[in-house]
Amino acid sequence: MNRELWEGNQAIAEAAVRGGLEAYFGYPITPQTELLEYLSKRMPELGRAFVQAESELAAINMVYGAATAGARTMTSSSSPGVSLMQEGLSYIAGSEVPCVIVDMMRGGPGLGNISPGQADYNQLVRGGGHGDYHSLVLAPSTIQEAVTLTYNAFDLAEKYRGIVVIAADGNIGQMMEPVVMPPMRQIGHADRGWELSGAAGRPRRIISSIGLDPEVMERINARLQARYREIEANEVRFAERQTEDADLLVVAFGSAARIAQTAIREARARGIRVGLFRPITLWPFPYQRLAELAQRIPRLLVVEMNAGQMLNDVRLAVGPQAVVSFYGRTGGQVPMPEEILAQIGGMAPTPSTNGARAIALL
Amino acid sequence: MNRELWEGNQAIAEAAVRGGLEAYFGYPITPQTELLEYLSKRMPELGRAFVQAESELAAINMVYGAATAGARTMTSSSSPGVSLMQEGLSYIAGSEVPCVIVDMMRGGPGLGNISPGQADYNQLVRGGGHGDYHSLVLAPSTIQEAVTLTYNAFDLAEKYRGIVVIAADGNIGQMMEPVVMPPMRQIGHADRGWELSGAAGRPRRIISSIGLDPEVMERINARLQARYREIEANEVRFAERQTEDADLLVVAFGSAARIAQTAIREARARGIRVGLFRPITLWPFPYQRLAELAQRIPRLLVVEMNAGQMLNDVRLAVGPQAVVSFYGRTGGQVPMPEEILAQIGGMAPTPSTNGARAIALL
Amino acid sequence: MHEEIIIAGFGGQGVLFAGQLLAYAGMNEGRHVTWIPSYGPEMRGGTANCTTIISDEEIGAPVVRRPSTAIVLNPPSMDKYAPLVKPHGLLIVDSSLIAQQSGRTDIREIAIPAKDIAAEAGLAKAANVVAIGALIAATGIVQFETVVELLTLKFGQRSQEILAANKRALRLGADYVLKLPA
Amino acid sequence: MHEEIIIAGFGGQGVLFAGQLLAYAGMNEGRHVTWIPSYGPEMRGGTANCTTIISDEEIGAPVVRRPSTAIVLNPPSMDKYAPLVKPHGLLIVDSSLIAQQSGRTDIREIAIPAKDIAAEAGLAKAANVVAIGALIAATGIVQFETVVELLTLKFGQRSQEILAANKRALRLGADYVLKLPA
Amino acid sequence: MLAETMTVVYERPETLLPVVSHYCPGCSHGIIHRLVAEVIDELGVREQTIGVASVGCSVFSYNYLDYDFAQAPHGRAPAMATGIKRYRPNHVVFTYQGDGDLASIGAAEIIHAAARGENITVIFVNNAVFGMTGGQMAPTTLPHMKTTSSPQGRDVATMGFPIRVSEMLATLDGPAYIVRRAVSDPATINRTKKAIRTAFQAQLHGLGFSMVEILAACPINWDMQPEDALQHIKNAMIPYYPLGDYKVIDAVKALA
Amino acid sequence: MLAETMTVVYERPETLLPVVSHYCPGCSHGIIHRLVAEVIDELGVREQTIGVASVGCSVFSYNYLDYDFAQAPHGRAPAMATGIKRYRPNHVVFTYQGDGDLASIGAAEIIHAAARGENITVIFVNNAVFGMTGGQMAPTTLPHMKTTSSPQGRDVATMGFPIRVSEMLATLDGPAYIVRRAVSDPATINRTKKAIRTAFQAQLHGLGFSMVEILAACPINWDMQPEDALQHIKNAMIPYYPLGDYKVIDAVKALA
Amino acid sequence: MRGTIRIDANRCKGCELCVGICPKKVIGIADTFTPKGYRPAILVDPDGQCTGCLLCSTICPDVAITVYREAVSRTPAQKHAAAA
Amino acid sequence: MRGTIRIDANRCKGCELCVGICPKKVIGIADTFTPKGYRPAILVDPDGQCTGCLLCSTICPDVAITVYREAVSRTPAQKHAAAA
Ligand SMILES: Cc1ncc(C[n+]2csc(CCOP(=O)(O)OP(=O)(O)O)c2C)c(N)n1
Ligand SMILES: Cc1ncc(C[n+]2csc(CCOP(=O)(O)OP(=O)(O)O)c2C)c(N)n1
Ligand code: SF4
Ligand code: SF4
Ligand code: SF4
Ligand code: SF4
Ligand code: SF4
Ligand code: SF4
Ligand SMILES: [Mg+2]
Ligand SMILES: [Mg+2]
Repeated sequence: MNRELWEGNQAIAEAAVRGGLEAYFGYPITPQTELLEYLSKRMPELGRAFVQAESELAAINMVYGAATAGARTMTSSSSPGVSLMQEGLSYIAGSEVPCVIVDMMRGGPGLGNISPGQADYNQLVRGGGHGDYHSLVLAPSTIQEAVTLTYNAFDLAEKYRGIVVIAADGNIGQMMEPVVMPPMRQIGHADRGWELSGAAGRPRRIISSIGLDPEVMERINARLQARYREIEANEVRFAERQTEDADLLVVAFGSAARIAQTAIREARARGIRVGLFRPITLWPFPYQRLAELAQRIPRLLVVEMNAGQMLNDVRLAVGPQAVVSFYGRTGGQVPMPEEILAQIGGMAPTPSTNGARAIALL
Repeated sequence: MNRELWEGNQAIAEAAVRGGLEAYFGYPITPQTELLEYLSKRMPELGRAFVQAESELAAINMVYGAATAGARTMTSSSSPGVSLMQEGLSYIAGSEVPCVIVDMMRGGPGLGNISPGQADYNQLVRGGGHGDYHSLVLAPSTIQEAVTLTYNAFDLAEKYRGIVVIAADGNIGQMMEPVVMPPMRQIGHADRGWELSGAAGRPRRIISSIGLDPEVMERINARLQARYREIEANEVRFAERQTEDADLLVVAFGSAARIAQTAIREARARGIRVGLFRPITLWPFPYQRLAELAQRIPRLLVVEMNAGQMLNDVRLAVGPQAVVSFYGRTGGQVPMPEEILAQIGGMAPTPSTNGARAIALL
Repeated sequence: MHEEIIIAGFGGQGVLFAGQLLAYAGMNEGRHVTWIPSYGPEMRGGTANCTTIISDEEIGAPVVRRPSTAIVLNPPSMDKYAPLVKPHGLLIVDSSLIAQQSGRTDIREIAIPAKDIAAEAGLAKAANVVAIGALIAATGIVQFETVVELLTLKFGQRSQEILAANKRALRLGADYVLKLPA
Repeated sequence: MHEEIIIAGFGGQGVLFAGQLLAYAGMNEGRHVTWIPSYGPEMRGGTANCTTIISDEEIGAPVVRRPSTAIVLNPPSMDKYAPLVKPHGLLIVDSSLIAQQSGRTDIREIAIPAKDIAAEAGLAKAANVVAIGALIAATGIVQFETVVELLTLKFGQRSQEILAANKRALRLGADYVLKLPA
Repeated sequence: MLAETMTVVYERPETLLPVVSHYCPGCSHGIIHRLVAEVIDELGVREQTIGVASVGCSVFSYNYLDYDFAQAPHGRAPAMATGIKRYRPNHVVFTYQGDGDLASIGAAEIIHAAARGENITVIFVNNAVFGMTGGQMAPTTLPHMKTTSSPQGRDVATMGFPIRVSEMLATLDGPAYIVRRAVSDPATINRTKKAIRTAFQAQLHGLGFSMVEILAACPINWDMQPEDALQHIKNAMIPYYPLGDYKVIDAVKALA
Repeated sequence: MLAETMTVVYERPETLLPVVSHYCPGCSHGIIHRLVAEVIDELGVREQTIGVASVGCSVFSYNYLDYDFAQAPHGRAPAMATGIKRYRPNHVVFTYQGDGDLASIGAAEIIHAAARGENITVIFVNNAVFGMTGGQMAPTTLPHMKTTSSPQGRDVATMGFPIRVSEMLATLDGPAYIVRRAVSDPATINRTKKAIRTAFQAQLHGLGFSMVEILAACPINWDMQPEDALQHIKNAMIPYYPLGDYKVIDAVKALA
Repeated sequence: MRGTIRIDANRCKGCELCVGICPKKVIGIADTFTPKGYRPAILVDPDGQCTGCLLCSTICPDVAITVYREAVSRTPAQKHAAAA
Repeated sequence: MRGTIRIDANRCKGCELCVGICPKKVIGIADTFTPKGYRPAILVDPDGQCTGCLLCSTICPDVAITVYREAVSRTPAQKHAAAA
């Protein structure tokens, strides 16, 4: 086991390279820039494609292009840059080509700041772009996990011919942790039956998201939806900690979850039995497992670095019989373990309705 | 009462003009183009600003600029164009300036087609852009209603210093109906205390969405969230039809709702007691009223021109004790009254869970 | 009363205008009306059609799958819409351009050489107006005079000649139907 | 063992490197470690700080509000972090640049003229390494030798001179603390 | 009439699919499609060609040109082509873009593809109008021209001046070949074909970015008979957009 | 040392706020801010000026320049300025943009503002690098220059060639005034100030789009001492980006 | 030189560009309609005046015209060159 | 001409551009630190060599330098012109 200390951004970049990344296109933005910088050196070294695009718009469309040509391709950005990619993402989804997007979320809205945030949840999970589509959204909470998820993201993207998002934040992107890097994969692959490689010895192929006839477009949508149901059936991922005996369940993802873990340890030290439920796939959301848990543990504290975005999904999962509290920090503020601990301590079993949210905003 | 036959796009444009529109910026896209074309003649006639921007990105940022300068300003587009506006919208929200956006939704994802759709629901309601923000989203189902909502949209935008979206589709945009136009408003207004008008006799003003210090950014977010709570308290709008005696509730918005209305009439003619609940504000969503209704009428059929986007909000409102069915057409397909009628007829009281959706996709 | 009329033909045959004419007439007679176009994938030269609904009640769906009346001005539209007309409905066919017949026995079918009649009226382009004349004569859906007023409003200022030709076209269309054996 | 160390100073004083050095050392000794930087609004010349956590357990939050140890290399950092050190914690202050004292009695405070010592070691920039030497001597959080190895890895190939100066700095920092009255 | 002794001297090129196009009567897109197909056929590179269609009337160019094809978001074809070409450097990659697409919303992408010297070929159809959406003003619309979004004619004081894309891109160091041609009569059409061939040859030789701007007619939105529209290209467009070679690097000249 | 008989011959301009900037030592942004403030002061238009800050190191220019200010999304300052100017045509509206902002992500917006002849003034600070994000390659980065995203130096074969923005925009009919200046020594600084003044005067006279491109130093990301950085402007940048007047319409010439 | 043309009426859209360009004025417009509703161009060349000059096929936007000439033996390459 | 300058040590960032540019070489760098941590420039002009030539204030990126000259009566406009 060869543990090395890696910065998150660089670790994700290297994991992508080892996972078979053949073409990267990106544009600098904090706190993701180190990822691009790393690849600006690494990709040419390996003879693979790297372009610093003129913008995120161009980057996502270069990705779109490379994806149609059959490449394992990726871009990375942070919140405002991801907003600029929404049209391109909708096209990519509509034309069913695979790609990987890394979003190192930061504080918003607007220009906001470069501190860690999780307020792209809705944008990534509910579809920031137009039309009915989903991306498979993976939220790592350690660098090791980010590495593993990124390494395998290309397979997922290809399996479902769609978008896989690694949703992390500046905490994950800029911190360093020990990592065991997976081995380098061979690149190059057989023709997959849809990629544009020149119509040699076969009828030409067209990759397009147009269905001018609504009947045709509806068929495309039906195919997409069927695939999404498949993903929902196969790919739901989550992690649980100390839920067996818990009286209270903290629900959090990504770096908020690891911070919550510290609070939970402290709470347990004080005799409060708290467990952690951490969705790893934000879409598909682990509704079912969370619903099961909520049957047994009907008091939940949702902790997010936003004003309550995953909260909706938690509510959808657990229904109104559970007491759901929310603790959110916004605009790049990171919730501290002590704050979460205070919330855990102070959680009274008062019911909360679906209509009105209990948002603690400092 | 002076009824005139108006095309939806032109009617909305004229309503905006009469409501005080001072500066319009847009880019052609079907099925919205007639709105821009109408204003290309009308605005200069009145000595008001009109610019055909080089793109939707430029258009939304021209709107952003005009808004900072204190103008009543608007842009209009359709789904892919709205995707391109997400960064700008997040900035506008973050810097708390008012504006109005018209989205004539079409079939997607990707380039899709120019037929009517409702698949921008999530993009508009859950935030297509990064960060925690909301737009006030109004969904008219007749041209008269579109006129009235547009006419008053500027007041709402200014009252809450934020974005108001008129969410319609090609049905509304391209059909003609009799309309009574509201009177022309005076334009010009007193200094509102925040607009950029030159620092004459006062300290200079800055309009920015930056809060590099997360504490500052969190305060901005807290202010935004407080305002959103205010909007939720004041501005929820919906329409009900024949809900008093209904056994079954159809929930639909915009043009899907008016189509459903035909089906309901037919169903009633056959002795099935069906009512209609039509959210007019998609955000804030009328959770409370729908929850009340669902207590009495626990069988609901959600009809949308998408794969089930408002459906989530309906589920959040009614909880798992209600039976919620869904009928959606996607990709620019318009559900026909007969189809909805068939759904109404065939609605068996089997429970549907939150995790799995019952989506009828043709 | 609740009538749903689909008018269909090539782009350039004035089907959209014909539908609007009906909608205006209905509105001016105090009814609820809607009009909605639908374009094919082609910019120009493709098929175009529109739906006009005139009703005593508030109108829900502005689109219909099966109209109570269809006016078809070219062969592809005939193929598409003839089978869709509701039983007991009406199908008006420009027989100058469409040779075939629907073969349906559960509807009323009026074959009228609209294009030829329009030429006779002095404006070959006014086949659409001929068809509206026929529709009015066959159904009384709106008053003849209401439509004449609208034509006057529309063309009166531009050209008396065109106006006169349109009025003639309307009249001849109506007459053709009135003279048909009942 | 669970230590949270914040190192803070001006950009360019090598605070980030010092934090990484600790993290590497912790990792090489088989511990869980995290390192995370935080930048001020300024590109350069502003303040910079980082947090290194070394623990026997899996690490949750990589950020802390109240560290168990703070190493401060400039006056603004002293102002900011001295009050935040946990009771019974440790505060290491570069007294070459910081005149004041924290005034706290519930923590251990080590004032060390790190910059001057670094100059003495032959590398004025190595005040950060002096501070790490002091930290090791005061806490034993990592082995002195582990850090020497890391310095060798880092500078060994580039310049024997710089490596030697850094080793001296580390040693002198440790010695200074060891010689303090306990 | 067709005597036994006659042979075909012109027929539809092989890679132009035998389908009826959706274009309006007299639309120049048809001519330009044909020229592209003829060049690809003559160069014998059909099997290594990948086209990128843009958003505009030519969005369906992939229905007519028999190559592998991708369809790009409005304005982004050069970015997509970049992605394709970087992954498949030995393929022949071209974009087919209108003036709204290339010069309005896609201005940044074309400039940067050109500046990078991206080894792709751009077929740029400048018909001075947004054709597909019904004839709105484009960045290329001539001063005073009436369009559906400049109903009083393009007033340069408020709506700005037309952009001469070839001249603009020729200021960059990246491009290898930038010329402006027209399809207003058989002579200009034949010259356009030559330019398209040179552009593709430049790409095949790895010489970098090549673009042929083609002044084209949109009779429908210009509200002109097809023949008058071709006249309009000559009388109104060419004076504002002079035909010519704006950038031809020596290596491209050497190809001839 | 300050004798009674002495008078101030230079002091901080009034509308440059008396705060310490966040810029690095030797950063040219400071000089350029000062020049803008001096010109606005001298023209006496502070109370009708609205600035638009962009995204880059100068994102906080509004903290230093004492005018009403908006802050634009990355690259979109010219669009925002258009919105402001169209609504307030009698105000003096300017953008302050870096080369990453203006020439990379914002290429379309600057071209179209220029093509429209938008009556705004653009202060374009070209330091050949993305300063704020830590020194990545910009479209303006010189060939072979090492940056954090071109670690082996800018290889024009794969990363393209620098864009000469002034030359490119000068091909358009819209602009009234486009010049390139530098701030490499007191003489060039003084000439830059004159150009900034002319640009604002052009706007005040309603003559249309004006832009001053200013070659500037980013000592930190160039990894140079401030003095060497100024030398680098002279020795490396000016040869690639010649100083000069790229477009000066007659009406602007007449202002002088 | 003697030539002739064949116009594919399914493709022709009746734009009349060939009609105008033909130096021999041997192209006219038919009275019939194409399936798309256009009146197609037709060759009206009773006297065999067509020279196979390629002008009509060059201008035709719908590539509806095939051009023939009195046989002169030529290689396919030459055939292409002639079209260029 | 005789002049002098005043350097605002709070603003100076020690970039040394003024040091290099001064034709009289009367600007040096102090041993002290500014609140921001820089070593500021200082005037070291015991012999009063400064001419008030404005070069230092023109090059200073942080506008930290005020320049004075032996009084010659001038209008504010002239004062501005001198700075330009
Ligand atoms: C993002 C986006 N904005 C706008 C449109 C609508 N749109 C489609 S084609 C077009 C203009 C095309 O004009 P041009 O490129 O000149 O092509 P032409 O039709 O003239 O050949 C526009 C604005 C779109 N599809 N997507
Ligand atoms: C949409 C978006 N993309 C990327 C960024 C990150 N970003 C901030 S500044 C900058 C580059 C600025 O460079 P330049 O304009 O040259 O200004 P300088 O800092 O050099 O003065 C970038 C890419 C952003 N804020 N928003
Ligand atoms: S609208 Fe214009 S460009 Fe489009 S197909 Fe018709 S003629 Fe051609
Ligand atoms: S990074 Fe460069 S441009 Fe930014 S403040 Fe520092 S020197 Fe100036
Ligand atoms: S080939 Fe020449 S002569 Fe023959 S029909 Fe065509 S244009 Fe006329
Ligand atoms: S040019 Fe072609 S399409 Fe036009 S009329 Fe002649 S044959 Fe028909
Ligand atoms: S004014 Fe001139 S002489 Fe005096 S210090 Fe400044 S540069 Fe030197
Ligand atoms: S130029 Fe200005 S900032 Fe630089 S050292 Fe001199 S006074 Fe200080
Ligand atoms: Mg065009
Ligand atoms: Mg820069």
